[in-house]
Amino acid sequence: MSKEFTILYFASARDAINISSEIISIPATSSSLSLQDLTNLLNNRHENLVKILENSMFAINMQYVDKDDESIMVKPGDEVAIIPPVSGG
Amino acid sequence: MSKEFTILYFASARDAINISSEIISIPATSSSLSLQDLTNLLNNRHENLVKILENSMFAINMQYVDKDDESIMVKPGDEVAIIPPVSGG
Amino acid sequence: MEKTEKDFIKLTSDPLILQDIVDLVKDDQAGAISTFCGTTHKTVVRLEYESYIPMAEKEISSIITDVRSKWELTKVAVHHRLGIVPVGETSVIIAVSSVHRNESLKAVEWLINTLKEKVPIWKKEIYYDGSSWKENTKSKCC
Amino acid sequence: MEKTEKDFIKLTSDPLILQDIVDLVKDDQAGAISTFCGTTHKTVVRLEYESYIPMAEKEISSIITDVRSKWELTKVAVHHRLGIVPVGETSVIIAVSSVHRNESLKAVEWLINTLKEKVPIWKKEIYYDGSSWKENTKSKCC
Repeated sequence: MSKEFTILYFASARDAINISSEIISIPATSSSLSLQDLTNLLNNRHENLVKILENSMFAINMQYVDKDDESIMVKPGDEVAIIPPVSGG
Repeated sequence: MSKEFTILYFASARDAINISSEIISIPATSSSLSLQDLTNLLNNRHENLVKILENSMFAINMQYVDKDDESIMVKPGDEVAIIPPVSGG
Repeated sequence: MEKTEKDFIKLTSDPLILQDIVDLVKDDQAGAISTFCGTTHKTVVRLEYESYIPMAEKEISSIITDVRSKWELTKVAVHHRLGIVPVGETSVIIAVSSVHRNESLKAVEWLINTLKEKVPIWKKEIYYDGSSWKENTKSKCC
Repeated sequence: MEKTEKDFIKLTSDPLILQDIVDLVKDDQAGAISTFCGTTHKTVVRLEYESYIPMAEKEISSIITDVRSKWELTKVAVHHRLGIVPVGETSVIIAVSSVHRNESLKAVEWLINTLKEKVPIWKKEIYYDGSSWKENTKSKCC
């Protein structure tokens, strides 16, 4: 129960799967998820998301993270956001 | 009578001599004035203008002129303006 | 609003009024105010903006901190409209005051460029025959 | 005012109203409007501006021609107040619209810098204990 994190989908990501947020459990075997684990998990859950994820940023607790940084982990209680290319202004 | 030109004084130039415009005759011996002739003429007329003229531009018929261009002549009917350093904005 | 407030950030579904935003950055010490307004083109039926609001506010606050480290500024306002923005109406207004003109001019340019790269706001263009999510050219992503 | 008018130049002793000047440059084709406002500092009692008006209008018109040769602009407005300008009131407003943001941002910056160098307008600063004619730093002269 306490090993859950929230994931938020915006713009094209939300439109692709018709979900704006989910609460996801971290697999019982680990205490946190790498960003690669997260990508695999989301791609498995949502086929339509694969291409969009490739072009999106992640933010954890409202902070952009470097997708290639293997030291970054999603931990229980985190708020993860899928940020497709922004287009404000 | 027809050999006159108008001269306009603005800002610090006008304040120095308390004149905003004059009509001046081109000397009988010539049909036009070089810019150096003009400077000499004005310096003779208005002692207070000497220093200000050094730092001012001339405009003839609302066009800036290069004070060092010896080919530029003030002709009868011209409107000459003394343009101290501008400070618009 | 405190008397000492110098930064003004707003994400709102209300129309943006330039004069109101300029009034926020007006200051007796500031001789210059520069602004930028982004407006819906005629080529679309309308725009719809959405945002990850708390993160967008945090990012705008962070780019204001950055812009203040680059130039000496008096007051800074960044207002962005969300939801439906009809043709001809304004989606974003940035206003900056400074003692001298150069600082506010440079700051406005930098702020709008950086906002478009970094702030989690998305624009959907609605055409007569469909819609699409836009991507800013230098959007930070990927 | 003709429907096709794209440049707006005004030297006036009336107060300058930003929204009115922005409305002049608004255009369905233009997604961006940038502005600059210069305002009287608190350090003076008031400013007094004078101008060689017909030449100033001609010079402003000429720098608008130049700025249009540098960037693709939709509409351009340059309004300058003359006579007494009380503290906190605006002496100059420049507003430019363009299809994309970069053009109007660059154009406003170039216009205010060039106006301050070339246009025959003079500012007298009135202090409690006297007055002096200002000179812009890069004033074209000498």
